[in-house]
Amino acid sequence: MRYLDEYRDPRLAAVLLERLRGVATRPWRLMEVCGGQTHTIVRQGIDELLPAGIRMIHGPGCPVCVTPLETLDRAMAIAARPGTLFTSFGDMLRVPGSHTDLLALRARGCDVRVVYSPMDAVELARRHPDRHVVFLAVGFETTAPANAMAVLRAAGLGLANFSLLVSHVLVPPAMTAVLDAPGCRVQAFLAAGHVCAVMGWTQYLPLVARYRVPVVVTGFEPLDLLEGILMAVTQLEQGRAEVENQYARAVRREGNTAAQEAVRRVFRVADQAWRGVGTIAGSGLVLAEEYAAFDAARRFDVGRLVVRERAECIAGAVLTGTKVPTDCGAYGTACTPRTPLGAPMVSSEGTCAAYYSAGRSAAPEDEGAVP
Amino acid sequence: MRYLDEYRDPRLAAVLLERLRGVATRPWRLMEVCGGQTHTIVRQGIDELLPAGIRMIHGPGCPVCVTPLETLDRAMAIAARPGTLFTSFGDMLRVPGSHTDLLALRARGCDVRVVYSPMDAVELARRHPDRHVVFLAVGFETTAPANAMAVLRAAGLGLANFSLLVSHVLVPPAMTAVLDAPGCRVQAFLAAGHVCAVMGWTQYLPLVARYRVPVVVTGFEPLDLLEGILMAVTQLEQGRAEVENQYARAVRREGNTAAQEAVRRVFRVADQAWRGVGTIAGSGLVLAEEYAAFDAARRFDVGRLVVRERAECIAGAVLTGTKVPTDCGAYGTACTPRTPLGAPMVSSEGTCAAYYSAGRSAAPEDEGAVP
Amino acid sequence: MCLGIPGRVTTTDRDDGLLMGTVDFGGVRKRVCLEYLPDVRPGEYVIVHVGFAITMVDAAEAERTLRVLRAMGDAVAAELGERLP
Amino acid sequence: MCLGIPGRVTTTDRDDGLLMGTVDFGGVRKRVCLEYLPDVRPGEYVIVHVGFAITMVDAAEAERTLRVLRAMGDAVAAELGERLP
Amino acid sequence: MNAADPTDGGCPVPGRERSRVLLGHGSGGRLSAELIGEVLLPALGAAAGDGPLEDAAVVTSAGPALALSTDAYVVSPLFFAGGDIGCLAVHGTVNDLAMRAAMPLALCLAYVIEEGFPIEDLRRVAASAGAAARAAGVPVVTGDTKVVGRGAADGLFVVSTGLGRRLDGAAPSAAGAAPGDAVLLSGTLGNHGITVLSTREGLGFEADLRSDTRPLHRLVEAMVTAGGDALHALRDPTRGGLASAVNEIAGASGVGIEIEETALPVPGPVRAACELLGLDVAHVANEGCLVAFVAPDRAERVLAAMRARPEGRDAVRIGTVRDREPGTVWLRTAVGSRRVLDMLVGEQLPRIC
Amino acid sequence: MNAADPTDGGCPVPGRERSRVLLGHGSGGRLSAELIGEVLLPALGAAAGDGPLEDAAVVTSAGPALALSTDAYVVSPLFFAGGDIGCLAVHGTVNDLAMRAAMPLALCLAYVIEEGFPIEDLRRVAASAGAAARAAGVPVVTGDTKVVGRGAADGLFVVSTGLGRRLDGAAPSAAGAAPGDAVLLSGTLGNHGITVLSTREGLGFEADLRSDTRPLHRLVEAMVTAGGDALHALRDPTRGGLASAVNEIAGASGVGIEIEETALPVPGPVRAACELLGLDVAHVANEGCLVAFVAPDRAERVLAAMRARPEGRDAVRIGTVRDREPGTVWLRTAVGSRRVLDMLVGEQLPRIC
Ligand code: SF4
Ligand code: SF4
Ligand SMILES: [Mg+2]
Ligand SMILES: [Mg+2]
Ligand SMILES: [Mg+2]
Ligand SMILES: [Mg+2]
Ligand SMILES: [Mg+2]
Ligand SMILES: [Mg+2]
Ligand SMILES: [Mg+2]
Ligand SMILES: [Mg+2]
Ligand SMILES: [Mg+2]
Ligand SMILES: [Mg+2]
Repeated sequence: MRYLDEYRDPRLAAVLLERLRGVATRPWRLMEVCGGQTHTIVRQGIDELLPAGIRMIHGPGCPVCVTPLETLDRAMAIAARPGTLFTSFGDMLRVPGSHTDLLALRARGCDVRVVYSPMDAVELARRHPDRHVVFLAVGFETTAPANAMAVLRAAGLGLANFSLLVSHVLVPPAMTAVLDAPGCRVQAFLAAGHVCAVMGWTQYLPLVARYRVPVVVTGFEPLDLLEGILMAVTQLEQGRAEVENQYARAVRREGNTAAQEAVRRVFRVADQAWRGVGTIAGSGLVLAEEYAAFDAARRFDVGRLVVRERAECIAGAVLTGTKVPTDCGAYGTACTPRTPLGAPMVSSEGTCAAYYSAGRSAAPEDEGAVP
Repeated sequence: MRYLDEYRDPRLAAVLLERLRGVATRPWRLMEVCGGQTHTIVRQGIDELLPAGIRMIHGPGCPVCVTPLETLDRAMAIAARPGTLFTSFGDMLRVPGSHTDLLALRARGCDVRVVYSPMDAVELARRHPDRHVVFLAVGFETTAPANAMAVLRAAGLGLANFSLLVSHVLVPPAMTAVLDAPGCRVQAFLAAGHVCAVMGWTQYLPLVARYRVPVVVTGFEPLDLLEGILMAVTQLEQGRAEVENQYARAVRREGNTAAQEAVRRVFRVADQAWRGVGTIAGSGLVLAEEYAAFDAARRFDVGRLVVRERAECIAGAVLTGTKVPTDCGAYGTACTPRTPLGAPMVSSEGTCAAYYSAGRSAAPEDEGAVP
Repeated sequence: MCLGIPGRVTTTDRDDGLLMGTVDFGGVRKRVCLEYLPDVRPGEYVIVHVGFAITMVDAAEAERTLRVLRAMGDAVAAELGERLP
Repeated sequence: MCLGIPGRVTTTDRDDGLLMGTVDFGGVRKRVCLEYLPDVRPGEYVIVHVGFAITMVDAAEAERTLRVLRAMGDAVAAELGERLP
Repeated sequence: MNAADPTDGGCPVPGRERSRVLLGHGSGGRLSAELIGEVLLPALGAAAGDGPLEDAAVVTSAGPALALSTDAYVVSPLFFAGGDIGCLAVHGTVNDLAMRAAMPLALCLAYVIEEGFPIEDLRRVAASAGAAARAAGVPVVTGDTKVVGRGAADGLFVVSTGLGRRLDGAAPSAAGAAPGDAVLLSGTLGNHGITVLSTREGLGFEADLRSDTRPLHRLVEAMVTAGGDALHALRDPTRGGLASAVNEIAGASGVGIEIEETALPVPGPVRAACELLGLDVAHVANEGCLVAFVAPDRAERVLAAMRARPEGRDAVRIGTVRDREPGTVWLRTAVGSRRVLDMLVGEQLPRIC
Repeated sequence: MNAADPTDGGCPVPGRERSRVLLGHGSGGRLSAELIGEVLLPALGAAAGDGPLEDAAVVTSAGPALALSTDAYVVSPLFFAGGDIGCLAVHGTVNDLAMRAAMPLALCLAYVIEEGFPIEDLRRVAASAGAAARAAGVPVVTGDTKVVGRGAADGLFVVSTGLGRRLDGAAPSAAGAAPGDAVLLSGTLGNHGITVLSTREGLGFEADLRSDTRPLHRLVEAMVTAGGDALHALRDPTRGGLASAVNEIAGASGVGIEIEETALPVPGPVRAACELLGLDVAHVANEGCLVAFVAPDRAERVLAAMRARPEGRDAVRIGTVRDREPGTVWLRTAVGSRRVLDMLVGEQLPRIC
């Protein structure tokens, strides 16, 4: 596939690694923000190829991981209502709520369906006027335009039987939270390439200025990540802290203004709870008052939710990079992808699941060599 | 089973046959009115045991056979409406309408269910408040009290989602029509025992007086039928024409007055079309005005029905006893129980099906001996 | 039409106001509406059609019919001078 | 998050007012909403996320990155005095 | 399939439904035969053999003659008095093998499970199948498990397939019945079918009955020992009941068969339920009896051997094979007349009115 | 089952769903293994053997060694590019037999049909099964046909069972892989799974792909001729894909397996669809290829024999069996690192977000 295969070339990867070995003189800790980047790193074993001192810390950029338990419990309560046709992206179906998950609800007779796009959910609402279609709208700035368009489309079609259960998160405030976390070990960021494709990269300028932390907008293929790492390490080694754009083939300074405009119309910025992390001011999106009719949380009174997080789970520390999954007592024993206790064990982008499926049994820092 | 087995005793059957042979000096043609009686006669091969001249003509007493095609087409149109839960006695499901039948509609996704009692249909309406339950209320005087009680019950429970599609027929007017038919060959009747259990037997007195035709109220077991035949033949031989009651263990002079009263409350007598026969004045029941809300035909406008009877079918003549199934060109070739062209080929009480499943290939009168 | 089967009433009750009962048909039991035979008592036989008891079986009449038939049998036997099958 | 895949726009159309198009991903074709890239033309590459084209692929930039990497490779090779694997 | 527009675009089908499968196509009667004979076998073409439809196929290979049989179990409810779908699947296939005088060597079990099905029920079914297999002395050597989405199956279907090894000395076949043969029935009729029917919505009744599901291979072994090659044909009258079993043999063997109605052993509650619902007991399914066609000179010996086993305790002679009217089954009625005993046409519907 | 109250009376299940069957229990991955290992096999008790789970069971009887295999086919849609449920059912069972080096002797086909299913579609499926059986040179010796009510099945399920006779000279088993063995793959990956997925509601895409469904017994015959007892293990990577096949063999044989990611032959459109949906091609189902574990000294000969047949044209070596970390499969990634290649956990869900 064009624009993918080229960026997986093992010879050029070797070049970048060689270069990195030449540049890195000291240990550095970098955070890749986006779960998609975590996925590539772990699936390709990129972190195991890095020079000994260069460590990747997996960031909070997995919407499956950070969607608040209360939202999940609400989703399940709504999905269990007769007449609901509940739709979601695939991986959300596995995330454990306080009591059950969406796949188990489907097995018990609820109509829960996977869609590829929020527009597919709108189409379902159109085709099933007798049902109420709810879409679990999670995601970062990349997904927000799609969800915004779904609302605009449903409004345009006059669909009264469509709504979103929104749990939208914003990346820059989360990066700030990571840096503010006690015990923060992150020295540079690989910023999420597709978030920047939508939002542009100027929004990281204040962060860079305030924390003096290098930010490299990075793509998702092995070469992108290696180059992003190289650029970040180079900044660190040179004592620079700038916003650089590794992913220039997809990311422009100003981002996608049409998409930003749609998001601004449909949503407004609000404080947002991050699962395991807590509430971060101004880090989320909620439906604007004008589109309140499409807010599933307002439409459906599900009574009082008894939210119950698993005590063993240290997902918050894992998400902010202060701990690794192998620090968790439940990791690999009580908590496995088959029986996840926390969200990071669910999505293959989740840090705990990524560790588990790569067969990691101890924290890499404890190991001398690649297994 | 008590009150059944005793009346199947082959030795006593032989006694009755012997007696009959002693009494009968001439050929006689008797009609058993009720399809249940036809069933016993054919399943047990009773007519083949009778003295050569004594012939049984099968009567119109099969509600499956006489329900007008227009009612069936209406039933199917209603069953095909979204939200309908259509209920019926079992055999009605096979009866061919102009275009299809209820079993085929069920195969195409309509919710068509067999119930044992109309009360089961009421129960379904109670359990499925979101559906409209329609019961195809066919039958003679025996069934009318049950259907009346279903309406009274639904009214009592305040069920707005229950209705009957009514095609109720009355026996005495049908017997009159048989006697009035050109070419009538019937010389005596075995009256339908269970109809009389409900209605009593005095309603046959005018008929007997007017047509001078013996009427013997008869049960359904082999001994009942043989005794009824013996009593009728005895009357014929003796030149009498009276109402006699062979089935005294179940039939009282006045019938079941509580049942009659319920029928009078819920229904009123009206002209009624009989499939293959035509309209017979005062031969049916329709819902009384007070219960019009329970009339499915009034509730559901199904547009204009294009009713199409099969030209080959001589069911009318068969039902009135002027012809036998083997007189029909389609019998056993185009028309079989698998591919019925007319209703009498459907129910095992139907004359054509009864002939077919007994393996009759020519009219019995053409045959010298039992096959 | 009018398939009616004799069975013995074993219990009666009111279900939501409706007079119902259980009727035993020699090892098969079914709930039946007894509204049309309000005076029926457990132990008595009724004829059941589409879930309704429509008439009681008159034990004496039932016996009488059979007695007559058996008597006929004897008469026929006497006439023919041999036992019937 | 944010799984985004590059593909080539083959056709564009309006579906009930919505700007849509077909995007080919090397033998797989999918309908995609193009509302956020209203100026996209058939033949151009876009990155698709949850059914939306969110950005165009800048062919020159893509080439430039690879050229730099290849140049690096040559530089490394020159440094090491041998061809890289 | 999507929810249908029953009128398929407003154009009603003239005449009888011939374009869609009806429930009656699975009833084991005429419609079933029509579907197999007119659709499934012709479609297989040369891949299908051309013999009669047997309970089990005999496979000739190097070594002993083998028999293969497969059956899908879709019974509802899954648990019923006297058994469940698990033991039924084992017994049914053991019995089909036995109808070719084959003793079971190995069984396969395939499950199709609806999403949401209770694991505990699955465990019960599997345990019942296991217990039945052990009791029959046959290992379950392989299996398969598929799960389909909610609403795509009715809880659980089980498909069992058996491999058997034929006993020496007998080669019963549906085509083997000969004029003069005695028709023997190994047990009472209707227990299984009526037990299952008693749970049906809208027909519900209580009956002092249990399914007769049980393995018959040891009975057949005893019959082979007693009768040898006098055992011309064996059939277990499952779906479609006795009527289908004897009609199929009448057809495949090209003989007429006469059955004595009064000889048919019918338990009281089965009789009662048939009266109540207007069913013919000869159309009701059985899962623990067989009909045997035995040369007249060995019929008594075979009958005695049957009666000596618990599952053949109620064995009786119910009829005789005739050389007239090939393909036809006649019933001699209780009052001494005769009528055709035909196969069920379509679905077994209660004749209530 | 009745429509469920999803909360079963308001009492939500704490923790993970363990009381009901999930769709993922049928995915061919970890959950499937759990259901079989923890529920189905223990319930069978002594009726089940105690060896590894094989594609087909070997039945020892007098005469030649026989193999039996059964599989239920519940694919939706029933017709897809490159095949349909009918030929799939034939190929699948022929292939499972072939994985034990058995050539098919006889097939059984059982159909579970939903009321209302178009007869014409049934005819097409049956004809396709017949054509596939003829092409594979195996007779369909028996079958069964059941019809369930509307809504009680999803159109049509087909269960095929095969009896095979083992070739002399090879006895491949899931437990037979040995350190040093070459891991060979006979064809390209993902064609079947992605073809079927492309039709799924909500995911729909168009792909220049067709299912690879085809019989592999002749390929295996050629491999046995070339490799003999060097053929240690064979597996067709169907449900659960390559990852399940090699993990099962790693577990049953007690060996470690290393797979080269760059050696995996993946057609472009399969790659593209996996990228689009975030799927791992190693989890995607195949219906026309096999993985073989062959002693190193014969690996080249076997590979050459595979490539000489059309269905093995794309055969390649994809890995090596190691004597470390038994039960584990490692993937050497494109950039030269290593990671565990694990089985699919539950249902295959697109990772879109
Ligand atoms: S391993 Fe499981 S319990 Fe531990 S932090 Fe990760 S998700 Fe939470
Ligand atoms: S045989 Fe068929 S066509 Fe002829 S009268 Fe009877 S029902 Fe009508
Ligand atoms: Mg059988
Ligand atoms: Mg079978
Ligand atoms: Mg069978
Ligand atoms: Mg399998
Ligand atoms: Mg269901
Ligand atoms: Mg296999
Ligand atoms: Mg198999
Ligand atoms: Mg298989
Ligand atoms: Mg069968
Ligand atoms: Mg369906």
